[in-house]
Amino acid sequence: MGNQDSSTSSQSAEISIQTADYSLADEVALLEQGNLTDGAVVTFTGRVRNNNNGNTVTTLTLEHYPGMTEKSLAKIILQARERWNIGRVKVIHRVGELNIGDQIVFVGVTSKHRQDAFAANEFIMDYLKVKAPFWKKERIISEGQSAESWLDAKDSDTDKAELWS
Amino acid sequence: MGNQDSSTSSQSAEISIQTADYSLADEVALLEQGNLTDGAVVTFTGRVRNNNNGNTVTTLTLEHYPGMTEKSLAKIILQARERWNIGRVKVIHRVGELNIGDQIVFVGVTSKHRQDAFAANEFIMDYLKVKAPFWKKERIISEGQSAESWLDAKDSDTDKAELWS
Amino acid sequence: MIKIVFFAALREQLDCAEMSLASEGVKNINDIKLKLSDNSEQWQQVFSNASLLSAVNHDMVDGEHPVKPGDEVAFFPPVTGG
Amino acid sequence: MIKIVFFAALREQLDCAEMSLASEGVKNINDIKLKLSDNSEQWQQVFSNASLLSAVNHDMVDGEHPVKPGDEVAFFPPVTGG
Repeated sequence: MGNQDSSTSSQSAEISIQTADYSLADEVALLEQGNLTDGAVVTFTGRVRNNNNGNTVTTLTLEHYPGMTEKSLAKIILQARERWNIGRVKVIHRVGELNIGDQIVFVGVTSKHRQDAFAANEFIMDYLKVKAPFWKKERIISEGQSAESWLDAKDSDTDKAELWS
Repeated sequence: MGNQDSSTSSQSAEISIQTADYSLADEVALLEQGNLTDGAVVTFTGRVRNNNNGNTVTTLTLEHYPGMTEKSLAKIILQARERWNIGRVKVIHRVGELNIGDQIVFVGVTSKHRQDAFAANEFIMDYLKVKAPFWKKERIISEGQSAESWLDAKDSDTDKAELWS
Repeated sequence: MIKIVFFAALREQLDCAEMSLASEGVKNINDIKLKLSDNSEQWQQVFSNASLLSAVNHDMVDGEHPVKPGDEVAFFPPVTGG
Repeated sequence: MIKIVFFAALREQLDCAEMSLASEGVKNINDIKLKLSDNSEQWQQVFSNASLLSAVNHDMVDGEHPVKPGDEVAFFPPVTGG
């Protein structure tokens, strides 16, 4: 089961909820630094799109539930480690007000084998989408009017997460 | 079906076979630049591991078949575009002599939907592994002796690629 | 006492981020929902929404989950992060 | 004439990277393999390896694939990139 070798960073460093932006290059460098056993690195980056359901998005505000957010993500990462042989993991999720094109979420996974890195990364994203307490509020321009609204959860996300169980 | 919107870079720029190293950050920046419709970016990085089949690896030399390499990768990317709704794609494969920890291969895929970006990226890697004419020669230290040998192809790679058909 | 917190659209609909509830007669999440529904028609409407999620001490739970004094209970809409 | 190229372990085993072959009597990849096997015992051994891959004009093909004058034919071991 989960092979936590000596190069595995501690769980506390695996998760960061932050308002600040992050550097993809720095995060990947940290995943790779001194880690010469894992040949595969898979990253996922989620960014603010300029449209959603046909509306023009101007800004996105992310709210979360401090404490539960970290706990739920730690649990998801642990589940991934139980399923796949992965090395290092990093999850960053930004909160607060974000603009079009901004990075929202980063998931990085290293492994000896690419299949494990791909699967664990997608699993973490799929579970994050339905289990981690984040909520998005969009400011959109609809029929010439600016309006704010909370995003609705997608059934497709629930369905996708269930495929892993 | 493959949705090649206006943000899609031309095919010629999608593939690079090179001896030089590359910058992950620069490659991702190019995938994202002016691309505000694709919220998902998945990257795969393959690096030289310090061991293989229990032997200590010192260097890796990559040979390829110029011309066929580019043609086969273009075909693989096209197949990915036919299966998934993806935006921009970039595949970089290094050739020549590489050291432990060096980047060997980069695959970056953007999409409106993360599932498409994950699937297309993994598909491209799986097909690259069995269809693109690259060959690895390892210099290993085995029982105190330095020796060079060509890597054997793995049945597991053939099996994995066949799962997509 | 039980600490109760609300998030996102729910917090806005109730105009309440955090409150305390006496723990007498409250055995599980469903008991809290019933009790809070008495507040007003608005609250009743919110808590009759079947998609509402709940957590106890930072773990997602269902309506039957027990609640004891000192617990932190959260109610929120389906999550939309990532 | 047909241009023939060899790669990786195959190139080293044959000590040959590129050669030309008269196209007379050569209809497909298998014909080339048979012809080249006549070179020596070493060549015969190499071309009897079932895992050997072949390409015509940069496309992977099987033994039945036709070959015509001017084609570039390649032989190589299973690929190991990525």
